[in-house]
Amino acid sequence: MGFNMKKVFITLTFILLSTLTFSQANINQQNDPNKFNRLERIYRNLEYNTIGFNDLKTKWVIIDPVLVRTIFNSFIVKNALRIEGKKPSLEYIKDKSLDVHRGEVFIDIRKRYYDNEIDFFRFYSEANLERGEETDMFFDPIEDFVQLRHIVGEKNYELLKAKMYAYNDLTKTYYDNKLAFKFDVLLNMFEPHVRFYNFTTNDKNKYLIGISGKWGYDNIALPGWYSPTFNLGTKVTYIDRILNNKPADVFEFEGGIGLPIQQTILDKDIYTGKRLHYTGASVYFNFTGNFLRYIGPEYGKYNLSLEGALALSTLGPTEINSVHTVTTIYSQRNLLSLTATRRDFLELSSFGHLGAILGVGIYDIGQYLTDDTQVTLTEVPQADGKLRYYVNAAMTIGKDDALFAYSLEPSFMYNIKESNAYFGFKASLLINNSFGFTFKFYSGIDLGSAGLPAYRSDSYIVFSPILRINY
Amino acid sequence: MKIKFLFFTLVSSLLLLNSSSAQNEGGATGNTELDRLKMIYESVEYNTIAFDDLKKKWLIDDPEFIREIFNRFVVRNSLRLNGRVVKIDVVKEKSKAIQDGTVTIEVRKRYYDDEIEYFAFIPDDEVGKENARVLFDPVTDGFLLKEILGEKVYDKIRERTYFQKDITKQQFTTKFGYAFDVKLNALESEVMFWNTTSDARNKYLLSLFSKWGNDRMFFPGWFANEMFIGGRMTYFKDLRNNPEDYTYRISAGLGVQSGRPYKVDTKRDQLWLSGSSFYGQIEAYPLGFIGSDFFDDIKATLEVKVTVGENKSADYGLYRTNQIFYSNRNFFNLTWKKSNLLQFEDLGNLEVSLTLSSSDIWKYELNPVAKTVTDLEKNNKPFFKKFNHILSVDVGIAKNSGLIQHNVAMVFGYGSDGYGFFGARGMAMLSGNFGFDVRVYVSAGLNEKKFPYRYDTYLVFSPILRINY
Amino acid sequence: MKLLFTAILALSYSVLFGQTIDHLYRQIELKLIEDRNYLDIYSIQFLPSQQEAADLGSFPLADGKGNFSFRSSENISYDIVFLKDNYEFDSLVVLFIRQVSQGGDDGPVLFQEAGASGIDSTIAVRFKDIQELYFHNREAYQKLYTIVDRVLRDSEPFSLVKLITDEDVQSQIGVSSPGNTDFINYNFVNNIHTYPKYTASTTPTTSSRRRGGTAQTSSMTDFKIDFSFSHLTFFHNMFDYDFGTISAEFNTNTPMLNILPWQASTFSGGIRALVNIDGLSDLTDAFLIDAKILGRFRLDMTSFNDQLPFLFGKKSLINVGNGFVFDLKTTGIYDIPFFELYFATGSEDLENPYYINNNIAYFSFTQWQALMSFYWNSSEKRTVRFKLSLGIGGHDIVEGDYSGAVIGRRHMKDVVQPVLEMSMNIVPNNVEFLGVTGKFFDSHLTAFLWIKLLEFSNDHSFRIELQYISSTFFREPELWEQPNGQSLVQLRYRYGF
Amino acid sequence: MRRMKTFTAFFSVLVLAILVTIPAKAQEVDDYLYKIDLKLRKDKKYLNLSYYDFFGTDKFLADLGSLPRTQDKPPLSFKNSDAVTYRVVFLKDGVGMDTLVLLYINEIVDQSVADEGIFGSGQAGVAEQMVMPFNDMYNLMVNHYGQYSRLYNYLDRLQKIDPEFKFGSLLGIVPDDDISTSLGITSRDNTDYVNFMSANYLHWYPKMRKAEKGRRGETTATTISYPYRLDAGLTSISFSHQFMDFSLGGASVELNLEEPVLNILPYSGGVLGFGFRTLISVTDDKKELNNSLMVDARVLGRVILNTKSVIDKLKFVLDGDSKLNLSTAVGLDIHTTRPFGLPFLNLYAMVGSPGYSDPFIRIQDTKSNRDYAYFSFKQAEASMSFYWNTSDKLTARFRLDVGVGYYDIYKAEYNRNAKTIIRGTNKLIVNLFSPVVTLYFNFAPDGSELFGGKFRIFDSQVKAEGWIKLVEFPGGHNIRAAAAIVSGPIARGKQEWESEGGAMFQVRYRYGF
Repeated sequence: MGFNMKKVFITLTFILLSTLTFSQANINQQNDPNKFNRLERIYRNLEYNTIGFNDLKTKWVIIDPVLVRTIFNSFIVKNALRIEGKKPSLEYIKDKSLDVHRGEVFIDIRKRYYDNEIDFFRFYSEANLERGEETDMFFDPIEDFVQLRHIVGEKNYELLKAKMYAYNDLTKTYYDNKLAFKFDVLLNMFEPHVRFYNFTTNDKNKYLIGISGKWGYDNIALPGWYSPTFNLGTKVTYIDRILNNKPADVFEFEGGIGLPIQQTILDKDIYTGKRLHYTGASVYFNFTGNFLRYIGPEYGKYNLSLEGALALSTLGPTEINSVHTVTTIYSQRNLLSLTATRRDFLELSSFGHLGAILGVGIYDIGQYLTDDTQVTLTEVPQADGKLRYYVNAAMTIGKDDALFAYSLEPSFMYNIKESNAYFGFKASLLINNSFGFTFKFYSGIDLGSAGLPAYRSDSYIVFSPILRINY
Repeated sequence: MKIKFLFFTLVSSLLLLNSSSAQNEGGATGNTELDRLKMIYESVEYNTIAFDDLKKKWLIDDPEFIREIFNRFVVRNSLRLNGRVVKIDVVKEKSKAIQDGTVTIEVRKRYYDDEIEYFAFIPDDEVGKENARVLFDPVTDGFLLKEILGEKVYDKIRERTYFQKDITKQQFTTKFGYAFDVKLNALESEVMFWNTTSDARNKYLLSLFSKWGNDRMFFPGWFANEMFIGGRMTYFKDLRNNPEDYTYRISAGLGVQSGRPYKVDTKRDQLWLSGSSFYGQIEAYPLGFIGSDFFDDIKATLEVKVTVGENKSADYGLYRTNQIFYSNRNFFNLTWKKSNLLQFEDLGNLEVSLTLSSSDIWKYELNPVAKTVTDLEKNNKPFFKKFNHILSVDVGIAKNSGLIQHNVAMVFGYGSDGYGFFGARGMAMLSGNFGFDVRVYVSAGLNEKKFPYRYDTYLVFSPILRINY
Repeated sequence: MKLLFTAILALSYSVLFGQTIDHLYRQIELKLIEDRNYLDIYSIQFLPSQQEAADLGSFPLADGKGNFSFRSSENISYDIVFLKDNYEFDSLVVLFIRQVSQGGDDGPVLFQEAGASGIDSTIAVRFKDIQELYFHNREAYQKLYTIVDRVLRDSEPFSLVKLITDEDVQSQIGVSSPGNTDFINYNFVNNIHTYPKYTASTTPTTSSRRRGGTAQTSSMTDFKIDFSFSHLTFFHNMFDYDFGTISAEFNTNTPMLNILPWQASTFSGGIRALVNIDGLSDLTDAFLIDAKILGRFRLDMTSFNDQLPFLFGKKSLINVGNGFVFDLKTTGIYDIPFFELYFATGSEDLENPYYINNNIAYFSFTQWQALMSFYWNSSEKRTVRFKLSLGIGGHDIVEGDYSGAVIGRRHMKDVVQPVLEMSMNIVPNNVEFLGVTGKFFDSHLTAFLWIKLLEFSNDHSFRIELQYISSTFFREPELWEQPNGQSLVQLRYRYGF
Repeated sequence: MRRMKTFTAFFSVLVLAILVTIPAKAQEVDDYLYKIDLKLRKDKKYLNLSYYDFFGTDKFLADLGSLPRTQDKPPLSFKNSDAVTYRVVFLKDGVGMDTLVLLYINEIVDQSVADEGIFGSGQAGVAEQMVMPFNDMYNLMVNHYGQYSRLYNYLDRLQKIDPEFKFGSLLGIVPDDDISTSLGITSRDNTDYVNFMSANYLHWYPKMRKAEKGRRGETTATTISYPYRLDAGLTSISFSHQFMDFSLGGASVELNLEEPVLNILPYSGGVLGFGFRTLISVTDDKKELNNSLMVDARVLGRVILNTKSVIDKLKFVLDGDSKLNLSTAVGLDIHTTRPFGLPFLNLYAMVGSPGYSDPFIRIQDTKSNRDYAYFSFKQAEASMSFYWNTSDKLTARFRLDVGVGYYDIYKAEYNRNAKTIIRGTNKLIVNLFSPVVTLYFNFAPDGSELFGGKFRIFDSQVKAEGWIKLVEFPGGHNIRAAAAIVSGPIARGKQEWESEGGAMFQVRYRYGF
């Protein structure tokens, strides 16, 4: 309190002093704060208001130290520096100009939205910004180009506008990642989709229909490239509500058929060993959604996913194109997996959200003899049966930003039956909702004594570019 | 209570008033007439306060010339102290200092023309201080000085034909530009070509980079046979003066075969590339959330190379005989670096970093007849045994701004394979454009038989060209 | 005591504001004069009658400039400039009065410009004058206020904002037009047959349902020709029926085989029809069918087709059979994507191959593809236009073995592969300039590029076209495929488009 | 209320304190009066003072009457004459000053008018004399405030009644002309690109000149146009006519003997190139050419032509014996300006059909009885360009290209004297991707280009080019001397087809650029 009073006293003292000093200049004028107020309000309201565009206006920072001095000096010469509307003392200016000499002062400039004039100008010192004091002004900003032009002079003003000096552009570019529903083409090797049709049955929902594909099963650490089956089918997405143009409560139903695909990464002349073969068509389905929402709204953030592939047919030995000799091969034919996902357990400031995935599942590995003389494929019985059980878990760190969306997913899968485990790492990024890259890596360790199973590689690496076009 | 308060405010305000007037001697003394005149005197000239530090400034060091000048001041009775004429005994006393030669004259020229705008007698030990104590009141007007000294001496001062020291500021801090940034260095290049701001003062930068070798596992440039090239993204939460202050930086790329710029030493083995490798690096300041200044500038760097696929025999080129060779397939480097630990004035800031580097070495045999190469250590060295873990410490001094920028560090490391390294990295740049980068590492306790791919000494260097706008 | 304090306060304020208010006046007046486009202020014209002028009387001007009074004259009118009521003002604020006098009249003008017959416009009453009235002579101010208020009741004021705020609305994001606009645009620029030109009409008429309907701009010419070294199409106005158009086509192309025109030694000819099923005049919403039926004939071109100066490639290794070509494009209904179908087939005939090597010849008799297409633009100005087609395509390959007495037939391969095609057209200011297309099918990449060269009198235009077919990616070339890439450079001439 | 007491008490103390601290410091005051007077008389350039000229006949001066002066000087009375002007000099915007401060009055006598002296009107000129120095003015303010304030108010009002009124200024320096920006700059629009291209490129670029500034400082881009443009040298010719300028840009044609990717000199390639070039701006707004996305595309073709045989007779080409054959080829050269905020992009690709028959340059293999020859069929280069200038005057302009270059080398064998290749002997021996860095420099004092240089490192070889302006005739004629140097391989061995380096010199004529 005492300190504040002091401030008031000092101010008043100065006022009094100035009164005494320059009383002769006080030409008998009837001034009052109201008058000042009204004039100021008029001044404020003259310009066509474009506050709504403030963030999109061209904005930049002059970093040329000599130019900053030139402009600062013209403010001094024109006696145009103000602090909270008042003229600062020479001592104060001298003090502040030391900051200029130290190179800590830059100029912030913003242009008007519809023409080329400058609508915001201020000196600022980086030190204040680093302390987080966004509003702390070095001196009062100038928000009128006419005034600015009178202070710095026509020539300097043109220079300021022409940007013929070193500066850093800080204009915000608008990046949008809102979902549009006309069509959505997402191309990557593992989970492409082409969504081309949509309709709405009430005023807030949306059905999206398209074609989708799926190559590889990440849950069992068998990513794209290494899988002989490509599931091609239809995907129906049901969006219950669209909030802020972002879908909430999304349900996806995907159904398709497993088709053979070439495993480009593997040597096509080596049939046996660490690879799987396509031995018949299968149906594929995947249901995803926050079904738990119906139990209670607090579970609405958990997404459940039930994914399955069930074998339909078995090819004859002659129909298996990938093998041309008599040998035993492995094939993965059935799969059922259930996972629960929540991606926003914790917020990590500029890094996005932290989430987790948990799942259980079952799949089978069949062993077959490819003897072209036989009509049907002979299954080789396995001592411990065909079925494998596993649990998997993953941590997700991801951000759904318009310009740069990414996700990192370290994962772990434990195969109960085989007592081995695979550590995985998935990373994907998408720039401006259009270009991206995805990468998956899995590396296995044997926890028992049997070693990794014969159909498995020690490690898997797959990657693919992403192209997305959404309108 | 009230009275106490009243008293307190009164006393403190009076004290404040006095102290302020004491500070600016001859300033706001309350003498309105004097005050006004002083103000007029200071205002008639075109003000160039903002350029004070860029004006030509020098010290007159010539003892005889100083006496000559001083004498003219005495003769013209132009010495003033706090605005008042100085008494003769004071002059006598102060002139002793001049006779002792412990007084210099600081002179400053005006910015837009050649006249002198500041002239003061300063004791030697006050030179360079921000509020230097002067012997007498400085003369802040060249024309007054001309009147006092006479035209001839005045011109002589301006011509600077005497013993003097130039103390004009040459280099001023400049800000990093974000339009483009081309850093060409054979060992690690970066071309920043795109930037955008998506919110407030943040910044995304995209660049292409190349990195030759891996210093952390002590296979610098030249010796590595592998260069990583790829793309890099740097994100700034809000723009800072220091371009190293990014929030995070992600690099991803591929390894490509590179040549060696010198004659190959046939006695030592080289590392071969045995597959396609992927390279990734993440750099960030993860401890920033603690909120202490100390943890703010601790940078963590995670650098990974993973090789996938195995080259076929034919991919190694044409060989007629069996070749036994070594190959590095994967590495993993984790570095924690603390910068700005100490400040050494103009020399820069001390920084220390600690690195754990794990890298594997595979021994292969290439048989031109066979389709694939064979892993010679398949049975006696499982995957994890192929790794060598090196723990290293860097102690260095870095300076990122000014006319000469540099980054020099001593490196010490010891590996689980039973040998150590010491060495130095040095990088210096002139005006942020041209520079040179040298790295020297020397092995200690190396069993050359056991590790035939290791060298006694590694020396790599490269010129640097950097254009930043 | 309180009095003393207020006195001190008032004294200090007067000093503080005395200067600042003058400063502020100056600032505002300069702003009013210099900022010409951006001020959100309005003006009304005031022509005082004798009576009104007399009623209004005279006002004192600030700083002792004397008095001002309205004059009633035929040559003099007054613009009263004011600020409309807004968030901070409940009522309008009169700012200044400009006196506009026709030449010859010399009024009480401060700075008379030497314009003998021109219109002189001077600020008769300044901002400060009026505000001083407001503060000290409210009655006079009220009179001015009333004038403005009265005029506003009958008419709209003239806005002094000179910004084109609406036209400049830019959506940063690209757009995909509803309806057929993008489809028609794309085909107008690229198709070898005539398409109606889409023209965005800037002034919406009451009759058209949406802004920018299409109009079938009838070209000046009676007929249209599109010619290049690999194709020719012809259209005459005679064949322009209400519901569509019919035109003729000849070409040497064999798409889907990843070989260049001419290389297949076939020649196709037939007709093409563009039909508007709905019969709507507004093509953007209509269901359009663009169908072609061509016959494909084998013709022995082996003697010259590797010598053609515009074709850079080896002799083909594939023989293509006689047959027909059916090519269909439809626009989407119910917002389903645009659909394209190509089907060419013929009877299998292994006799008489043109390309035969070591007694082995390869044939392809059937080629087909089915595509879905998506169109979008980089901005609503449609300068950069994109098209993405996704689908599936294929062809067959049959080997004929002529070493024996009987032709040995072996079915080598049935190619069924996804087709991915992406095009970009650059059409600044609705003038097409450049097009790039990349197509990936059966491990071959086909790049196609054209650039506009010249245009004469709007009817004749020339383009240079470049086509490149790469060798195979990710797999070894088959026996019937070229191990190297091949290219074609040619001119294309369009008349009447 | 209690607070009020505090204030009152404080102020009374304060006033006392002020009164106490006013000692009459006469000496100091005199010092200042002297200093100010000296400064006002002597310093001619640096004083930031304003003035207003009264004519001697001005009514106001008559009203003001005579002004008293100090030191027994007679009062200043204004002469009522047309020839006399009174210049009142005052301080307007002093830091810490709230009001105008009148400083002195000069009397300016125009002797050509007022001379009625005995010596006739021999000396026509202006005589200026300080009639009311600062001392007197100060005295006027202190002791005759009435007159001072009349003068003061008159001046003050001038600006009040007309906000656009400007006083004269005595400032002799022109700080605005000397605006120096210390750092080099890079333009974020196409200025640097257009400047560079119009100075160095073979084809014509519309030149944007800033027209004189309007009142609001708007600049308009005007293009100076000639009916046709021609750039002719011994290695390349380009031509364009006005009728080839269409609405979006322009077109031109060229002939050349160069291969830009390979490190060979013109004439050494054995090909004649021809090309068609279009320049368009892909923007909705045609006016802002400087911000538009410009695409400069060249469609190139070349045919083999035995220039190699000519080269020995050409005195201006010192070929270092390059042994490479090029082929008939087609290609594309595209330059774009900053698409999506990326740097300027350049793409060059030339694809030739493999043709081994009858090479111009054959090498005899001494061991076998065969000849062999080297061919390059494909060349390509993709790069990003960065432009910058050392100052805002754009005198020294730089450009740096960073990218990747590509070429292939085939080797083919022939029987001695046979024209056709021995079947199966053609093999690919080099398929090289290598980084390429090119630094360009232009020197353009006062905006007119004088010198240009280029320094390119690719595949361990250096290629340097330069030109200097020799003569410029009015009407758009321009003659330059140009030279090119290619080095042999540095830091690696020379391959057989490579030259040891060479140089060439030529003169270029440019019209209409």
